[in-house]
Order: sequence, then C-alpha cells, then structure tokens
Amino acid sequence: MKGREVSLNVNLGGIELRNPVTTCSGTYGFGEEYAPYVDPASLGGIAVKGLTREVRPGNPMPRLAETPSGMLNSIGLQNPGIDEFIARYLPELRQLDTKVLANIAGNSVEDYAYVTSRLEEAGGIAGIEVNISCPNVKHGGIQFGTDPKMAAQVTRAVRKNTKLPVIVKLSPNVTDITEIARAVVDAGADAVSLINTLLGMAIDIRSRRPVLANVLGGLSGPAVKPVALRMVWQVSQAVKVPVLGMGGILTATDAIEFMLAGATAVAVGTGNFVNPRAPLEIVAGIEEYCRANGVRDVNELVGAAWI
Amino acid sequence: MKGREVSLNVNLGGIELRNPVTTCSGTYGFGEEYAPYVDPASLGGIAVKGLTREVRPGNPMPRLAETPSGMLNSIGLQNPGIDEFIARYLPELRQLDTKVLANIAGNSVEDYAYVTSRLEEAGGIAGIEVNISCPNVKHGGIQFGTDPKMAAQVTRAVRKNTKLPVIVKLSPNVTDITEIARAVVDAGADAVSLINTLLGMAIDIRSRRPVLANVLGGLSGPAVKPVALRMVWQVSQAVKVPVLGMGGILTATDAIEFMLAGATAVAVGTGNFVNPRAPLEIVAGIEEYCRANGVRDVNELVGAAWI
Amino acid sequence: MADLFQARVLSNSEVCPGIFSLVLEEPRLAALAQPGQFLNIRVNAETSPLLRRPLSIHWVEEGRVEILFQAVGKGTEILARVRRGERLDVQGPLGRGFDPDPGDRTPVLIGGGIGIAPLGFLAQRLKGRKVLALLGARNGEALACSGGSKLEGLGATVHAATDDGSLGRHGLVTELLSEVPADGIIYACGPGPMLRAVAGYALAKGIPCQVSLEEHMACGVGACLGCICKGLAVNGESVHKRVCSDGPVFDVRGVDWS
Amino acid sequence: MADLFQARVLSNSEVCPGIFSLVLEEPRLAALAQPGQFLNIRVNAETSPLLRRPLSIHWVEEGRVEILFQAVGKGTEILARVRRGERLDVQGPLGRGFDPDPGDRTPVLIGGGIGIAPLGFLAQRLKGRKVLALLGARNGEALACSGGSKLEGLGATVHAATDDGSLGRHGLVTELLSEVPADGIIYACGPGPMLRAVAGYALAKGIPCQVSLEEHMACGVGACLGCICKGLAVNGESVHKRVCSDGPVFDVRGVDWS
Ligand SMILES: Cc1cc2nc3c(=O)[nH]c(=O)nc-3n(C[C@H](O)[C@H](O)[C@H](O)COP(=O)(O)OP(=O)(O)OC[C@H]3O[C@@H](n4cnc5c(N)ncnc54)[C@H](O)[C@@H]3O)c2cc1C
Ligand SMILES: Cc1cc2nc3c(=O)[nH]c(=O)nc-3n(C[C@H](O)[C@H](O)[C@H](O)COP(=O)(O)OP(=O)(O)OC[C@H]3O[C@@H](n4cnc5c(N)ncnc54)[C@H](O)[C@@H]3O)c2cc1C
Ligand SMILES: Cc1cc2nc3c(=O)[nH]c(=O)nc-3n(C[C@H](O)[C@H](O)[C@H](O)COP(=O)(O)O)c2cc1C
Ligand SMILES: Cc1cc2nc3c(=O)[nH]c(=O)nc-3n(C[C@H](O)[C@H](O)[C@H](O)COP(=O)(O)O)c2cc1C
Ligand code: FES
Ligand code: FES
Repeated sequence: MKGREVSLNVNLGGIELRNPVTTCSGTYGFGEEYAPYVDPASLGGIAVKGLTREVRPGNPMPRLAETPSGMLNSIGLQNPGIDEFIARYLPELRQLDTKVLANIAGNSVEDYAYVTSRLEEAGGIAGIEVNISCPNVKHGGIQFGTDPKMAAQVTRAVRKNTKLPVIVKLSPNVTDITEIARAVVDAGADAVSLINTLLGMAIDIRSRRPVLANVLGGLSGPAVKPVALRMVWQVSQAVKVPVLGMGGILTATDAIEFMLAGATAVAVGTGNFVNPRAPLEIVAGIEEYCRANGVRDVNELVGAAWI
Repeated sequence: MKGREVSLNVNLGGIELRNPVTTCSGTYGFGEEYAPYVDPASLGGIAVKGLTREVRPGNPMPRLAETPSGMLNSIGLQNPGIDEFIARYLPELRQLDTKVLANIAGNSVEDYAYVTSRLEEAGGIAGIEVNISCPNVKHGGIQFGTDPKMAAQVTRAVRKNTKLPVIVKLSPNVTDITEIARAVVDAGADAVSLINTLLGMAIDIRSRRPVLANVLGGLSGPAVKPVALRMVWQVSQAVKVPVLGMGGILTATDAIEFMLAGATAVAVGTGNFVNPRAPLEIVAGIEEYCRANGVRDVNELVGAAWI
Repeated sequence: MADLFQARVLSNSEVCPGIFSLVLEEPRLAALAQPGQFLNIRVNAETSPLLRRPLSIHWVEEGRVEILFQAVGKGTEILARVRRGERLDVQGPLGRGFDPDPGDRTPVLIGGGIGIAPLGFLAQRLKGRKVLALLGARNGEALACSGGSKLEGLGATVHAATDDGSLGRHGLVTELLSEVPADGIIYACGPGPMLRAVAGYALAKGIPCQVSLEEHMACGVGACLGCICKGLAVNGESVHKRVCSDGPVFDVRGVDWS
Repeated sequence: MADLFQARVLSNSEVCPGIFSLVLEEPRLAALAQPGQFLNIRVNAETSPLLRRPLSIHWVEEGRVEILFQAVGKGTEILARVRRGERLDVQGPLGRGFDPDPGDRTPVLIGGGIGIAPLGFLAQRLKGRKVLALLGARNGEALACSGGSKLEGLGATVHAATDDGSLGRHGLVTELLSEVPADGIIYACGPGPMLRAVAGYALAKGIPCQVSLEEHMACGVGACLGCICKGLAVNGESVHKRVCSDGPVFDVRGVDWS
C-alpha cells in the first residue's frame, strides 16, 4: 500500500535534517558503536558524546543503576577532550552521510567559547549542541542550566564564536523551563533541545550506601517521558525557535507524541540501549503514521496537539 | 525465628506514629475505601484527600493516564469542602486507631488559615499536612509551592491557627527544593513531606490531543522514585525537622531506601492502587529488615546512607 | 466484602479470535460475587504496565469465577499468555452490580460486544425467569462466545444484531430496542454510544433500566476519584459519581446524560 | 559483526537448582560467535526491567547457541519462564572474547560458579589440545551443570573445588592455582575476588593470562561509558576501558589491579 510520498525533511534552526529522528548525546558514542544496527544515513542526525576543553576521566564506578522504566547514570562527562576528538574521531564522522551535532560542555564560559572556536575551525559538523544542564559535574552544568542569566551568557559566548547553528540543551531540573528557554533564545540560540536528565538517586539497602559512586545521577528512559513531553509542550509554545525533543523515546508513538507536543525533531537516547534499531523503526513508524493519516509533510505534526 | 523486639515507633514533628508507614493524601480517600484490605490500626497513620474551604467538583474527565511505571492524574482537588468533611467524614475518622493527617489546600493564604482553624476547632486529627504544591489547580498550589516567600507565608498562616503539628508538603517542580524546605521550616513547619507529583503530560496520537482534559497532570508511581529519593536525601540534610518521604513506594525495599536517604517516615500513594496490601507488607518488611540486620530501633535507619 | 486473592488459574483459552476465557478457582471470591461486579487484576509483578485491569465477572459456578476479555493492549495481551496452574493477583469483587431482582417485570438483557460478558452472570441469577436478550457484536461467532450461547443455554430468548449480518439483524443492537416489552426492565452493558441510546429509550418509555458504565480506573475502590461520571442527585443536581464504587452499574435516572 | 536477532527458543530448562540452560536456534549468530563473547538479551517487551541482560555464550553447535544462567533477579527470573518456540530479542555476539590460540602453551581454564559457562565454548574451540580445567562451585552438582561435565566430555582434565566439599577440594578454586603448569596459559572467568587472585598469581609467575570481567551494563556496545574498568595503557598509564567493548576479556597485563 505505497501511497503518496511523505515529506520527512525538517529544519532544526538552520540544520536541514532528512527526517526528524536523531540520537541523544552520550548514548551514541562517537557514531560508530551502533553502526552494525543502524546506517547513520537513514537518520536525520546524530549527536556525539559531550566534549570538553580538557580530557575528562569521568566519575568513579559504579556509574549506572536501573530504575523502574528508567536508568540513572553518572558518567561524569568522560571524553577524550576537544583536541583528541578533532584528531581522532572527527575525520570519520565527516564521512558519515548524516548531520553530526557536537555536544559541548565546560566549567566556565571561556571553556565553552574555546571548544566552540576549535569546532568552528575544524569544520565538518552540522551544529553545536550546548549542554548547559549536565547534572554530573560539580563545577559546570548545573549552575549554567538553572540560572537564566548564566545560561544566556554561555549561549552568547558560543554564538560569538561560530557561524554554525547553535542548539542549547535545557535542564529539566528547574522551576520554570520556559524562562531559561526564553533567555537562551534571546541570547542567540537557533534551537533548543530538551530534556536532559532529571536529577535522581538510588540506594542499596544491603550496603546502606548510594548505588552510584557519585551519589546523584541523571534519570533517563521511558519513566521521564511525561515530564519531557510537558516541557516540550511548554517551551515550544514559549519560544519561536524549533525544539529538539527527547526523554524516554522508544517507539514511533513516543516520537509522534513529542512532535504533536511541539518538537520539530526528536532524539533517541536510552531507547538505543533497549532497542538498537529504535531510531530506524521510529523513522519508519512516523512515515507510516503520516501516510495512514493523510499527512503529506511531517511538519504538519509539529504542535498539532496545541489547544 | 522471632528475634528481639524491634522498636518501630517514630516521631514525625510531634506526631507519635506506631510505625513509619503512612498513606498519601489523594490516594486513600477518607480512610474507608481500603478497609477491606488494611486495618488502619496497623499503620502509622493515614492522610485524607486534600480539603479546601469550598466544595470542589474537580477537573473534567479524563483525569487519568497510565505511563511507563507511573501514572498521571488531574483530579483537580475534588473534595466535599471542609464543612462536609467535618460533618460527614471526621466522626468516623476519629474512631480509627491510627493517626489521621488532614491534607489541606487553598486558593489564598486566607483559605489555608480558614481551613486550619476549622480543623483546630473540630479536633480529632493528629496533624495538618499543607499541600502547597498541587499542580492541578490554576490559582493555588503551583505558586505557593515554587516560591519560598509564598510558601513561608502559607506556613505561617497555618502555624498561627493551630497547635497541631504542621507538615508542609513540598513540590518537586522546583530548581532547589532545599530552599523551599528551609523557608517553610523557618516559618514554623514541624515537618516536611515530599514529594508531591511531578508535572507531566500525555498525548493521544489518534485524537492528536492531550489525554487529560486538564492537559497537564501530576506524575506519580515507581517512575518518580529516583527523583523523590534524591529530594529526600537533599532536604533531610538541609533542615532539622523530620521528613515524611513519598514518591513511588511500592515495597519494603523502596521504603527502606527512603529511610536510609533521611526520611523519618514514609507514605504509600500510587502503590496502594497496584497492591492494596502494600502498606501492611511494608511494615512487615521493615521489621524483618531491622531484625535481619540487628537494628533494634527503626530510627537507626534514618539517614544511615548519608556520606 | 472485597479482598485480594492469589487465585489459581484453571484455564485460559482463546474462545474466538481475540477473545479469551479465563477461569479462576477461588470459592470465596465466587461466593462473594454479584452480577455486574468486576475484578481488578494485576497482570504481572513488574511496574509496567503499572495499574490493575478491571474485568467483569462473566460466570460463576462451583467455586469458579470466569472472565471473558478481549486482548486490546499491553495488559490484556500479557493476561492472554497466563497459563493453567499459575496464580493471578486478583482484587474483588468490586463495585455495585445489577440489582438482580426484576420484581414482576420481564428482564431484558442488552449487551454489545464484550459487554455481553457480565450479562451471563446476571442471567445465572435470573434463572427460572423468562429472559429476553438483545445482543450485538461484530459477527455471530463473537456474539456467541462473548456470552450469547451461554445465555441461550440458560433458556433466554436471544435476538441478535451483527455488524456483518452473519447472525440476526444486519446492524446495531440498538435497532432492536422496539422489542423491549412495556413491562420490561432493562439491564445493559456495552459501548458508551449504545448505553446512551438504551438509556434514552428507557427514559422516554418509562422503562426501568440499569446500565454498566466504563471508565479508565486507577484504584478501583473509590479512593482516587479518577473514574468520575456525571450523576444526578435525587434533587436533580449534577453530582460526581465514581464509576468504580458508586457503580459501575447505575440506574439510568441517576446519570446525567446531557 | 554483531546484529539483532529474533531468535527461536529451542529449549529452556532448569538444569540444576537455580541454573537454566537456554538454547537458541540461530545459525548466523552461531557462525559469528567467538568464545568469551556475550549476548545482550531483552527479557520482555515492557519497559520494566528496562535494560537488556548480558549473558555469555556457553556452547555453540549446529547453528544453535546455548547460554547458562542463574536466576538471581527480575530479569533472569523472567527469562527462566521463556518457553520453547517463543522468540527472544537477542543482540550479539558482543565484546572481545578470549584469544583462543594458546600457541604451544597448555591451556588452563579456571572458572568459578556460573563463570564456568563461557569456558565451555572456549574448550570447544580448543578441541584436540590437552586442556586442564580448575573449577570451583558451591557443590558438585552446580559445578557439573555450570559446564563442568561438558568440559570433561571434551576430554579436559578437571580439578574441582567446592564450597561444601561434595566434589574435589573442600574450598576455593584459587587454592588449586599451584597446579597451573609453568608452560600454561590461563583463561579465567568467575567472581571478582577469584579473578584478582588468579591475575596476581599469573603476573607473579609470568604466566600469560586472560580474564573475563563483569560490570553492570546499559548499552553493551561501548556507547554509554557506563561499564568502565581501570586498564593500563602500554606505557603503564591508567586508562578507562569499557568492559563491554574493549572486553569483557582482558589480558591481565592490561588491567590496573591496584
Ligand atoms: C468496570 C469495567 C469492567 C470491564 N470488563 C471488561 C470485560 O469483562 N472484558 C473486557 O474485555 N474488557 C473489560 N473492560 C475493559 C478493560 O478493562 C480494558 O480493555 C483493559 O483495561 C485494557 O487494558 P490493556 O492494558 O490491554 O489496554 P491498554 O494498552 O491500556 O489500552 C488499549 C486500549 O484500551 C483502552 N482502555 C484501556 N483501559 C480501558 C478501560 N478501563 N476502559 C475502556 N477502555 C480502556 C485504551 O484507551 C486503549 O485504546 C472493563 C472495564 C471496566 C472499567
Ligand atoms: C559480560 C557478562 C556476561 C555474563 N554472563 C553471564 C552468564 O553467562 N550467566 C549468568 O548467569 N550471568 C551472567 N552475567 C551476569 C548477569 O548479567 C546478571 O546476573 C543479570 O544481568 C542479572 O539480571 P537480573 O535482572 O536477574 O538481576 P537484577 O534484579 O538486575 O539484580 C539482581 C542481582 O544481580 C546483580 N547484577 C545485576 N546485573 C549484573 C551484572 N551485569 N553483573 C553482575 N551482577 C549483576 C545485582 O546487583 C543484584 O545483586 C554476565 C554479566 C556480564 C556483564
Ligand atoms: C549514559 C548517558 C550519558 C549521557 N551523556 C550526555 C552528554 O554527554 N551530554 C548531554 O548533553 N547529555 C547527555 N545525556 C543525556 C541524553 O542526551 C538525554 O538528554 C537524556 O538521556 C534523555 O533522553 P532519553 O530518556 O531518551 O535517554 C546522557 C544520557 C545518558 C543515559
Ligand atoms: C490520584 C492522586 C490524587 C492525589 N491527590 C492529592 C491531594 O489531594 N493532596 C496532596 O497533597 N497530594 C495528592 N496527591 C499526591 C500524593 O499524595 C503523593 O504525593 C504522590 O502521588 C507521590 O507519591 P506516590 O508516587 O506514592 O503516589 C495525589 C496523587 C494521586 C496519584
Ligand atoms: S478508580 Fe479510583 S475512584 Fe474509581
Ligand atoms: S555498557 Fe555502555 S559502554 Fe559498556
């Protein structure tokens, strides 16, 4: 029953994606780990693990805990640093027929600015996703992402150092996420992505100690989907730039819910661990949904549930 | 293997509970609905549905949506109003051999003060739980619970109108829950309870509309446990008053995790729907855990996981 | 009084495409059950799906309780895989069922689709009475295995309507309403639009009528206020009623159909 | 290259108390598998438990892949109820396994508890070689059904140690280490403390040694950085290695045991 062609292209703040499905930073390595299961050319894009100025060894083990329909992680931004990334991983990423988003983090505004300009020089990526929200690093994420002024400051610094589209990734651990969203958009963000992980923890009743060596970790997976959907709903109506929605997406139904709530594109994170083929199945499922419902252009879905 | 007696008594801000297990407001009706499954005399206490000055019809249907390991509700504080509560329900509640917490909510500081003084006059309850956090009522909960000054104002108004122990129930939908906790404790709260529901939503991809008539709802159940545990961990170390912990508790293991994180007592909410006998099984499980681990007094568990 | 049971599964089988018969051995539950009441079943020990699933009691015999269910989603699909000999966590019997005393009126059972199921148990209690049953389903097979043949077995006069015309009238069960005798008393269960039509007919004709409503449920016992329907108080005022505990069966005069 | 399979379950049975043998019919997976690699299995279609469970390949024969697992928690208990004929969502083969070429050295397989399982597949690949196996378990029955009898069946010389003394030495398998010949090459799998003792012995004696490590995993493919162990770079620097993709099998000289 091959009906009319459905147009799946979306524009995420200046980045043309062949379809609205991408993968979340930190869950997709540097693009090669899921190669046996998914051809990146069939995805809208992929985001790489968060990059910092310096090499980061990350947090001590254990770093993972499973929770009901979710998981906690405290990886602590382990990454090889921007130099090694450019030297060792970027050349191969450039060969991929998909849009690569470089996710960046830092301890200071200067760090963000530095990493941005290194990426700008290096070339070959489609956009920069600015992680202002990683809850794992004591002197970093949490402050920038929860204070509108600091979030704006980081955004401006990144903006000033690149012509690439800038996507700012918001933290859900705030009273009013629309306030932060407005601040980063006013400061020059071309798009926003949300949500990063919810701050959580787990305790082992045998040892009577926190499960994670770092005590606190980030909650992700289907458990957080209702919160993520709510925030996408709120933010997409509060700002004019496109929203990249994520948080608990595992199936095409989940992804469509995010688009109806106002996301222009979506990203699959923890879902990859559960079903490595999830991103592919989601692309197919969105197309099928459009066809079955007479939707010719996937952009028609964006915000279609707004009252 | 009946070992030594384990002492299960705890003191929640002046309320002596025979054991640390209570039930959450809004999930236990007015105490009679679960009578076939649980003798209230075997529980530390029960909290009744949120009470307001006026009769509240609540939100339109649908009010429920199931989510991965959780559920959304937007009941909208349906309740018969304080007069009807005192006339019709309180006499039977007084007969129960357990501590009854009256959960209250309001549109204004005056409402809270009024309901408090009515309860104070009526007598027969063990304490007042002040819901400053219900996310369902447009002109109520959300503002009080997310602003430390307003939270303190409500607390003071309640404090002034009663000699009963006052427990303030905190919203998790804030950037820094310890800030609100400190504010209400400074304003006279004898204890704090947390967490209320996380603001979330669900979308029906068939109708392309929000599932809940009220659009947004409160997320509860096992899905939120990691967030609740984290907040109990943070708040119990930030304030000197006892914490009543809740959010996703279904088993004794869950309850013990909350106590190790710093809760003096716990409350079972959504867990009752899944297993009406959960509160009983939790009391038994805590006792067994204490016995197996040589814990003579359950208070030894409180905060035992702090670093 | 309702209770929790770890009920032993005597059998679980697909009686026609997508419809399952699950028989539990649980004498105490069988003794407590009333027609129109339901069970709240936990489908697995995990937290997803989290909530119990409400399913009506279809048949009670010799300490056994049978339910009929349609596999329509996560929960019922898990239930479809339950095997003989396993134990199932069952809460019940819940809710207010039918008032099974028709007085001197002719009981008329009206059921649509899987909504026929609870009428089976009701017919058991009406045994010895002359019962008329107006049943609708997608086809004759579904109608028979949703409870139609059991009603016939009990001696009820069954008039059928099917979507595909394979049995009885080709159309909706509501097209059979004119067959309700003036001295009848209606007991109905089925999809919302069917119940609305039945209620409208009964109210217009002044025929006593009880309907079994459905709503998504969380607690099933009246504690959460999640399953509200609009009811009418005796004074005509609109009031919120809980489908799970004030119902699921309501007198049509107690429901606000506006 | 690893892939995803909807593998058909040929059999699943409790071979001794708490230990299950699960046989999958999946010729392509069987062809790809190397000793020491593992499968990442989704235990149900629900979201709780959410993550796949890593389980080593125990035996490969005629297009069939067998795993042995202990039912210790939610996931493995669900797996224990899987029945013949069902399809299981299996990802694999994953990780870097043993280097199965012992050169001219005598292969010594050291296994503790369910850690004996992956040594079975390794022994299959070492067939024709004189193999020594030092195995430990809680008792003789567990030792045999965790892979001990299969190793014997392949002609390996098995020396046993059991917690209860029901077979071989009454004690830990590490008490048998002195039996490792100087020209041996060790392949070990088992609990952390056992591996640490084996590694210490091998490093002290200069005996080549590969160990299979275990960590909680999320992705199983090296993407999440959740399953880190401390490794040693060639220059002696401490580096983070991923147990799932840089391992699970490591040369003991590449691990930071401090
Ligand atoms: C009092 C009562 C008695 C019932 N008796 C029977 C019965 O005897 N036999 C039978 O087959 N079904 C009966 N139902 C309906 C049954 O409860 C639902 O079909 C079931 O809960 C669906 O669960 P699921 O996990 O399979 O579906 P889900 O995956 O949860 O949902 C699948 C579809 O079913 C719908 N659905 C889910 N729950 C309900 C519900 N409570 N009511 C209506 N639609 C729902 C969803 O909106 C969705 O479209 C009864 C419902 C109630 C309230
Ligand atoms: C590479 C690898 C290969 C493995 N091969 C086998 C095998 O062949 N046979 C076998 O029986 N087991 C094997 N395991 C261990 C197996 O993965 C765990 O026992 C299983 O995941 C537990 O899942 P559960 O849901 O039953 O337990 P849970 O309910 O998740 O936990 C129960 C207990 O098991 C512990 N546990 C959970 N996951 C792991 C893990 N990944 N590693 C260690 N302990 C864990 C928990 O801390 C807890 O104490 C292997 C593990 C790894 C990493
Ligand atoms: C193991 C892991 C590592 C992550 N690392 C990063 C990171 O480096 N940078 C970042 O912005 N987000 C990171 N995240 C957050 C995800 O990109 C995503 O925002 C979040 O997990 C919610 O989506 P999900 O529920 O689909 O996983 C990480 C998440 C996980 C689970
Ligand atoms: C159906 C429902 C109704 C609720 N009503 C109230 C209420 O009236 N007042 C209140 O303070 N909290 C209310 N809550 C919040 C619970 O008391 C509890 O804080 C929350 O559900 C988290 O606990 P749980 O995950 O164990 O359910 C309600 C929760 C649910 C699920
Ligand atoms: S389902 Fe809770 S009141 Fe009816
Ligand atoms: S489990 Fe993800 S890197 Fe190993």
